[in-house]
Order: sequence, then C-alpha cells, then structure tokens
Amino acid sequence: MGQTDIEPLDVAAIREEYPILRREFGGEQLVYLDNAATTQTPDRVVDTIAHYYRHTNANVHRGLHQLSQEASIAYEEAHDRVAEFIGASGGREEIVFTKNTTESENLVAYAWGLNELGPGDEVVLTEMEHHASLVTWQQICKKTGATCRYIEVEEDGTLDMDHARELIGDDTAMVNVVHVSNTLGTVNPVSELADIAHDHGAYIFVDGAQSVPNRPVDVEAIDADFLAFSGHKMAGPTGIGVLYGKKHILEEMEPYLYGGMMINKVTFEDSTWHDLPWKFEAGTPVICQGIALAEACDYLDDIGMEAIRRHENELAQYTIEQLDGEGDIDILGPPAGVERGGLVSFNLNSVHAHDLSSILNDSAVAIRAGDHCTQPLHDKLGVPASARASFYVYNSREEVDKLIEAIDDARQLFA
Amino acid sequence: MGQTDIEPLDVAAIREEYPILRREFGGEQLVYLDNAATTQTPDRVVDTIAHYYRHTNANVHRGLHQLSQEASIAYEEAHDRVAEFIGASGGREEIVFTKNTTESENLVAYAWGLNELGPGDEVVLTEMEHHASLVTWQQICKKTGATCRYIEVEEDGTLDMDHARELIGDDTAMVNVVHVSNTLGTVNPVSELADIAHDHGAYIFVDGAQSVPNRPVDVEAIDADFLAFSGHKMAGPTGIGVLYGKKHILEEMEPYLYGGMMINKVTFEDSTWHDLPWKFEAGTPVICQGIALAEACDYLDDIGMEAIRRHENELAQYTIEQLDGEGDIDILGPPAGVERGGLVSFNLNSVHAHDLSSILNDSAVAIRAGDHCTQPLHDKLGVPASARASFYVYNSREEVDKLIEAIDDARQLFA
Amino acid sequence: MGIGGSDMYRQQILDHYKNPRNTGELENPTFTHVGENPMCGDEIRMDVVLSEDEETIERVAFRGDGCAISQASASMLSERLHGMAVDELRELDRDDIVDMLGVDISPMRIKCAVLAEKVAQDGADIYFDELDIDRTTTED
Amino acid sequence: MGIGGSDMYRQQILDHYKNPRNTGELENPTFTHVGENPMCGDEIRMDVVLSEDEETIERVAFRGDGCAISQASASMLSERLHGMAVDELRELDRDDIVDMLGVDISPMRIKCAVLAEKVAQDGADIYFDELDIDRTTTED
Ligand SMILES: Cc1ncc(COP(=O)(O)O)c(C=O)c1O
Ligand SMILES: Cc1ncc(COP(=O)(O)O)c(C=O)c1O
Repeated sequence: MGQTDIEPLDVAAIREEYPILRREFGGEQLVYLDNAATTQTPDRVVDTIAHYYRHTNANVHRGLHQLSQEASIAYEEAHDRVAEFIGASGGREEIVFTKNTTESENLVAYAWGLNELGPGDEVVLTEMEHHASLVTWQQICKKTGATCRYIEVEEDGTLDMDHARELIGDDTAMVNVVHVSNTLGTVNPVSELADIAHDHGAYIFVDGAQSVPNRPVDVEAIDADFLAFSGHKMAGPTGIGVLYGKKHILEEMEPYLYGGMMINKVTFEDSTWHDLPWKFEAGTPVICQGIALAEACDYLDDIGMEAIRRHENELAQYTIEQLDGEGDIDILGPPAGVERGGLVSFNLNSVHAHDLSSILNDSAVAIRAGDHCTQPLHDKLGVPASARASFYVYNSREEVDKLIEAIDDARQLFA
Repeated sequence: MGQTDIEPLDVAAIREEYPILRREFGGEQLVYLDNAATTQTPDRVVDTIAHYYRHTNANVHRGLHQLSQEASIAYEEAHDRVAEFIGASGGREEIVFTKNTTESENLVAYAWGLNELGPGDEVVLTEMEHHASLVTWQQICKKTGATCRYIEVEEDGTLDMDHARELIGDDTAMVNVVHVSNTLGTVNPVSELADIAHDHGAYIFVDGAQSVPNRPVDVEAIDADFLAFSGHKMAGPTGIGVLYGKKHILEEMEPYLYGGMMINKVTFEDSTWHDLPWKFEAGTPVICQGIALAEACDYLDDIGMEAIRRHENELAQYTIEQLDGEGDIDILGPPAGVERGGLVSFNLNSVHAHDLSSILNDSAVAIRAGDHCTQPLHDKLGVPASARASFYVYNSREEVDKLIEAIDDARQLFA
Repeated sequence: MGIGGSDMYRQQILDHYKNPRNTGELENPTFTHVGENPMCGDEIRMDVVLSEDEETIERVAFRGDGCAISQASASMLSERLHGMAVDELRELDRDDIVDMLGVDISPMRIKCAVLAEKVAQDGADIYFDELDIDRTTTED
Repeated sequence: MGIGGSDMYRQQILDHYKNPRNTGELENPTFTHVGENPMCGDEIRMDVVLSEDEETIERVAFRGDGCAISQASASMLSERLHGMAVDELRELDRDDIVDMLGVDISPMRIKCAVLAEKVAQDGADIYFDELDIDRTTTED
C-alpha cells in the first residue's frame, strides 16, 4: 500500500469525541491551539478512566482477589501495548511508567548518570533541548563533575551536524536530543545522531515528547537507547510518562526510586531488586493512567500515525503561509516547505507574545506565549518569548484562519 | 459539641456512590476488604476527573488562555485544600504533589538525605516501617555512609519507647516513623516521637499513608517536619501522593527532579529555582489527579474524619472479636480493645495466607495476603506472610460476617 | 468568559505602552533598582530621587522591556509616584496597582502588572533598611 | 468469575498438600538445589539421584514450606520425576505443570505452581552445564 493511499483525517468526526472543543467563551467557540503543551482527551479515554474506577479499581501485582487480578493484568498489558506502539520488541520489560517525560529524563540521570558519570565525561545536548533534559543533565553534570556540551542550532532551525560530529567523541557518555523541537518544530535526524553516538560508545536518549504523539516512532529503527514521552501530549491522561530503555541497559542500571513493588527480598540490612520493569516502578504505580494510556495508543493507531504526521505538517505549513502575509511576523524554526512537527512559534513585531496571547483569548483562540521551556534557545535567538500555535488531530484549517483573524485584531489594537 | 455527638456513618447511603461495590463474582456480591492497599473511588471524585477532561483540561502555570487559567487556578487551589485538610497553615507552599507516598519519601531522601547525610549520621526508623521508607533510607544511608537504626516493636505491636529514647540521640539526623502501621494497625505516638527527635535536633518524617485517610491528622499538632500520604488510599485517584514539609525546611532543600516549571532562570551554564512548592514539581504536574484529590478531601470532610476514625476502629475491633472464636487464628498487632487503624492482619494456623486469600476470593471476599511491604517485620514475627482485612467508609459489620464465614469455609476445606 | 484579552488593553494602557512617560535615567538618583519577570522576560529599571528630608519622591524615571501590561504599569506608576510620600510607596499593594490600571488583570498577568511597584518598593527597602535584595523578581 | 479460589484446591491438590509424597532428604544426591518465592515466602529444596549413565532420574526427595499450591506441586512433581529421563525434565514448561496439577491456576499463583519445577530444572542445569545459579527465585 503506497503512501498516497493514506486518507486525510476526518476532523469533523474526530471532534465529536471532544466535548471540550464545543466550549464557548464570550460567545466564541474555543479554538484550541495549545497542543504542544497538552492535548485534549477523547471520550473513549475518559470513559476508560471512569470505567476503571467504577469497575476494576484495585492495587496491582500482589493481590490474589479478582479485582486485583483484573487491574494487574490490565496494568501489565498496558506496558506491552505501549511497547508495541513504539516498536519495542522487548515488550513490557523495556517500558517503565513514570509521571511525565521530565521524570523519565530524571530517572536515567539519577539511576545511570549519578552512578556512571565523572570528571572528564561529557553529556552532549542540543541548544534546542527542553528544560526537562537541559536542566536535568546540567545539574547531574554539576553533581558528578561531568561536562555538558551543546550542539549548535543553525539559522534555519536545524542542528549543525558538523558541530555534532565535532562534539560527540570518545569522552561522550550520553547524547540527549529532542526528536521534534517543541519551540522550532524541527524534526531532528535522531537515527543519524544515534549512529554517531554509538560509534563513540555513547548512549543516545531521544526526547520523544513532541514526536511520539504525532508521527510513527520506531525505537529500534532509530536505535535509541532511551526514549521518553508523556501521556498528556498524546490524547492520554495527566500523570503518566514513559521511559523506554533497551533491556540490557535497564537491567544493568541501579534502581531509582526505592520502596514497595520494586524489591525482591528486603531485610533490615539490605535489599535486592525485582525484575524489569517493576524495578523502576516503586510504590503503587500510576495504574489508571497506564491503562488509559494504552487506550490512547489504540485510539491513535485507529486514526493512523502516518495520517497524523501528515495532518500536523499540513496545518503547520498552512499556518506559516498565512502568517507570512503582512511581513511583520518572525517565524522560528525551519522555513515554509520543510517538514516539521505540528507547531509554529512566531513573534509579531509590534506586540509582545504575552499580550498577543491575552488578546487572542478574547476570540477564544488558545495559544501559548512564553519561552516554552527553552529559555537558553530563546536567549540565543534574542527574543524573551514567542507565541506558539500547535495542532492535534482535531484541528482544522478553519481554526488556523480564526487564529490569523485574531492576530489581525491584535495588530490593529496595537497599531 | 462533645465527642458523643458524632453520628455513626450511614454506610448504606455511602455505598450508593460506589458502583464497583455492586459487582458480583460467581453470583456473590463483592466484599472489598483490601482498603489498606487501595480504597475505592466515589462517583463524585470520578465525576470530577471526567469533568476535568471534558471541560477544563489544559496545561497549567504558564498559559494565558482561559482553559489554562481555569486549570491553573484549580490545580493551585488543590494544594491549598490539601494543606487545610492536614492543618498546614503555610498553605500551598508546604504541599508538594508527587505520584505516591513512596515518591514523597524518596523526594526527601534524595533532595535532603543525599546532600546532608554522611558517615556518623543516623537515620532512625521503626521495625514496622513500610518498604517505602525502610528501603529508601536504607539505600540512601548506603550511598552516604550514614547508618539506619530500628526502634523495636514489642510483642503487643507497640513501639518500645524506651528503645526509641535510647536510639534517638545527637547523631540522629532523621526519624522516620509510620503513623499507623499498615501491617499491625498500631497507632504510633508520633507527637511524642517528634518531641524526642526535636530535642536532639533531628527531623521527623511521618508516614501518613495509613493515617491521613482515616483519622483527623494535624501536622502542626504533631509537629511533623514532613508527612507523606497517597491519594489512592483516601478515595482519590491513583498517580498522586503528597509531601507536606515545613516551609523553612523545604525552602532550604535542594530541588529533586529537574525540568520545566520548577525553574526560574535557565542558561546553558546554570539554573535557579522557582518558589515553593513548584520548585519540587518538575514537568507537567499531576494536574487532574491533584484536582481530584482536593475533591476527595471535600468528600472525606463531608463525612467527617473523626467519624471515620471511629468507624474504622469499630470494624477492626469487631473483626478481632469474631476471628478470636476458634482459637486457631493469630492476630498481629495490638490486642482487642486497643485503638487501631481499620485493618486486621492474621494467620489461620492450618492455611497459608495466599491459599486463604485465593479461597476467600471464591466467596467474592477480597483481602490481601503477603508481606504487605513489611518483609523485615514479618521475618521478625516469624511468619512469611499474613492475611489482612482492611476497611473503609463503605464497609459494614455484615461484610465482616461474610469474611468470617468465608474463613470458616477455608478452615473446612483444609481440615 | 474570563477576564483578560482586550478588556485588559483599554485605551489608557495602550496609550502608556505606546507613549511611556518618564522614561530614561536620572542623574544622581537617591536609589536605583532593577527587576525582572524571568518567565516573561519583562524587565524594569527605576531611578528615584527623593526630597532632602527623604520623605517625598521628587522625580522618577524608568527603562524597561516587556509586555504592554508591565510597561504601561511602570509608566503609570512613574506618574503617580511623583510627589508621593515614601511611606505611601512602601505601603502600596497589588490592589492599588490594579486600581491604578483601571482594568481587571487576569491572575496569570498579575506579576506583569506589579513588577514596577515591586521594583520601586524593593529599591526603597534596600535604601532605607539596607536589605539584601540583589534584583527583584516577581513570581506568584 | 475468574479462575482461582476453591477451584484451585481440588481433592488431589489438597491431598498432596496434606500428605506430601517423597519428603525428606536423600543420601548422596547427584544434585541438590534450593529455591524460593520471596514475595510469598514459599521455599523448596530438592534432592535428586540419577542413574549411573546420568540419563534417568532414580530418586527424588523434597522439603519445603509455603502455600498449598507450591507444596502440592512439589509433591506431585516428585512422583512424576521418578524414572523420568533427564532430558524430559529439562524440557518441562509451565503448561506441563498446569496439566499435572489438573486445575486452572490463576495468573497470580503461577509462580507458586512452577517453583518446584524451576528448582529441579535449575538443579539439573547447574549440574550438567555448571551454570552459575545460586538459589532459584521465581518471579513473573
Ligand atoms: C504505611 C504505608 N506507607 C507507605 C505506603 C506506600 O504508598 P504508595 O504505594 O502509595 O506509595 C503504604 C501503602 O502501600 C503504606 O501502607
Ligand atoms: C520536547 C519536550 N520535552 C519534554 C517535555 C516535558 O514534558 P512533561 O512536562 O510532560 O514532563 C515537553 C513538554 O513540555 C516537550 O515539549
């Protein structure tokens, strides 16, 4: 089946499952374009959550009663489902549920970084890393005496791959790279970076927070050692993140959080650890959230990840075209025509991003304004903040048109 | 108003809000007595969750659009509500949302323990600590060279307070004590232990996982420096825990997880931290779970925490009386008549706890069997496992009677 | 619908944003202080000259960069501070600033609105009480 | 309703639990191995004597402590192993054990059921392949 057989999304049908999109503010219907921050949750995922609490809620792993068995099996199988979603052939043993992408980054930074890094070791990041990885590795490097280095971002929003090859060397222990930039929209060549990292015996950690939700991601095709993403950015609930790790690496890693469920044998003097992935899930886990995330994976696969990728890129390209008109808008990241994630960050010359977002809110157009958790990148670009419109499966061109109109209102107001 | 004015719980009315309690297995109606593992979730909390996703779901803290404002305010106020629930006059600044009690313990162990403990320092625990605190402090002590010491548990399930006074000395940096034991049901004298700890300049961490759900807890009356508990054990959702900390202590503590939201200013070289409590909540937080937990607090306060305490103790006492009859059952913890949390752990001489739980499941009676995450305590008591029946607001004496009948069936089967 | 949006940008605010009053620096200010709103990137620097008895504000100037709310608030405050008793400045609170702006400020923008006030107050506190504040930052 | 409960405790299992066969120790066993199920506290120790050509199991004895499923499974397995080819032992799997027990085993109890089998197999593996297994533990 060729690529051309992929149907565009039936946005009208998809929207049916999202009552929140029918909300009105001041008589205007909500135009929700803040999906890179968090996506909305379709009825079938909300129903899964409510059904869980109303019918099978129980603690997992150890209970011998029926409810606990049901909850345990559903929770364990959720790991398998997520493994399948990202092409992890090792199944549940390679999937750790955390509370968000940020915790997934910290898990590796604490469990691996704090134990393995030392003076002389280098962690290579990119200038477009999100604070989730940038601050984490920066601080773990400070604790261990290792050094952080940053691959430069070019004018056109892409990574300087020559610089990458220069930075990644035999002292490199870890390369952490964002798959799709949440500020620039850039799709980074993670598989090429994985090869470079592996050539030098380094691990590669792919921040998939903005890629797993909106394109097919296959960890084994990329050859990622670690991949992190969040449920709340992919039609799932808040309070769950995922850490994928290659089995042999996770096996060798020390645990991270200590407590119940993650142990094997405990005495007053010492403890031994449970098998993967439970070794990394201490305490009562994010049971309902895990089960709901598996449902979100089903939901997204039913729509089709390749179709979602196209939809997102098309909306982004359309937005860039429409924004370009007046010549008073700077667009961050790759120019029109270059594939990107479903988001566009920009600045309207005369209007501060925060003012713009406040004014757009009057027309019920919800965008984000700020540094999008990439302060150092904004500093480099010489802007304190930017406005960002970001899309998901339920967004349409008509909504982009409303965005453009609302921007025009702001332009008038500040003229 | 005297204590005697407190009405017993209207269990029949309460049960209306729990459709899961109407489930039947093999024609028998579920008797859910595994509440110390996790409690069931009333409709109003489930409705709060569903309403959140269907009406106000958005990322918090930074969004200037209406939805984000609604979600932000609700999420921030949830901290205030939880502060009020446990008598923390500092409000939201003293309340950190984590994913469970276990993470709350680890937060302090990592952010305070790893930085402050060293050889010669001592962490004093009790022999009845849950793995959440026992394994955590044990492992942090191993990393830092500090030493763990354990206050002994007496025959009658109480702490040996002379031993406590002996162990807690000027080398003690932290005392971690479980408020209500999840295995023995013992209610520990945490306020007395706090005084002893403070006399020696040590902090006291109270594990409130089994106390906050079922009795009035006032952190300031106890004078606890830290208190931890879990949403899923108090009619709230999975995926949320709470760490209470005295403001001045939290202020001095280093951060724990790094990433977005918890920062103030970030450069490629270094970062500074946000105010309390956000400094300890990295990444997109447990938004919906926090809002639902606040609803659970409202729910419990509507019933009345003092009434819940009585209800729980009465069911536990009634269970002990009923179990005592045949003389072939060993009950763990305080003897009949001594106030305890709403749980009873026991062993039927002729039947292994796992077999008992499996057989009880036939009568749709759900109890827990195992070590209840207190392996070292079980080792000390000389039993590999125990059976545990634990109660919540919706349990009745009739359900205890069904438990007793089902135990009798097991007794016959194994006779 | 909630507060925010163009309600927040009534004529007066836009006017002060587009034509800020009292911008620039003062020679020999009695005190000078700088503040920022790191999340937004708003920055304000305020120079204040007091009367000889140090009880009254004689002149104020500010420089800044940031959103319309933060900059208009600084401009309007600079006008109000003129001739104000120092004690009065030190007692200003969030409500006074909202009153001064004459519009409802959405909760998320309050820190933009109060930045200038905090800078002026912290400047006075440092000067009179020798407080150890390096740079003012407004957070929630 | 799900599997588990008294379905799992049919006559045969209870009989083997109450009257376990082949308990105790063997003199000069060809190999001995110990295993446990730490979460449950089940423990099994198995002694095995092989034929001279080391191809057939001649005698088996076990000692153990734990739930009815784990102990009955050990007792029943000890009977079956009698005269079994070593190769056959090494190929036994979870399904064989469930067949042997003749009841459905709930997923949470599988590790109890297979403990004895794992102990016998690991004992053989250590003996023949000089594997470095100290103590067998069954986890999911
Ligand atoms: C006394 C006690 N402490 C800590 C915990 C751990 O709670 P959680 O599993 O929610 O982290 C529990 C519950 O299992 C408990 O009973
Ligand atoms: C690229 C990227 N990485 C990491 C994160 C952090 O995700 P979370 O806030 O769910 O931990 C985000 C989202 O904010 C992101 O866009």
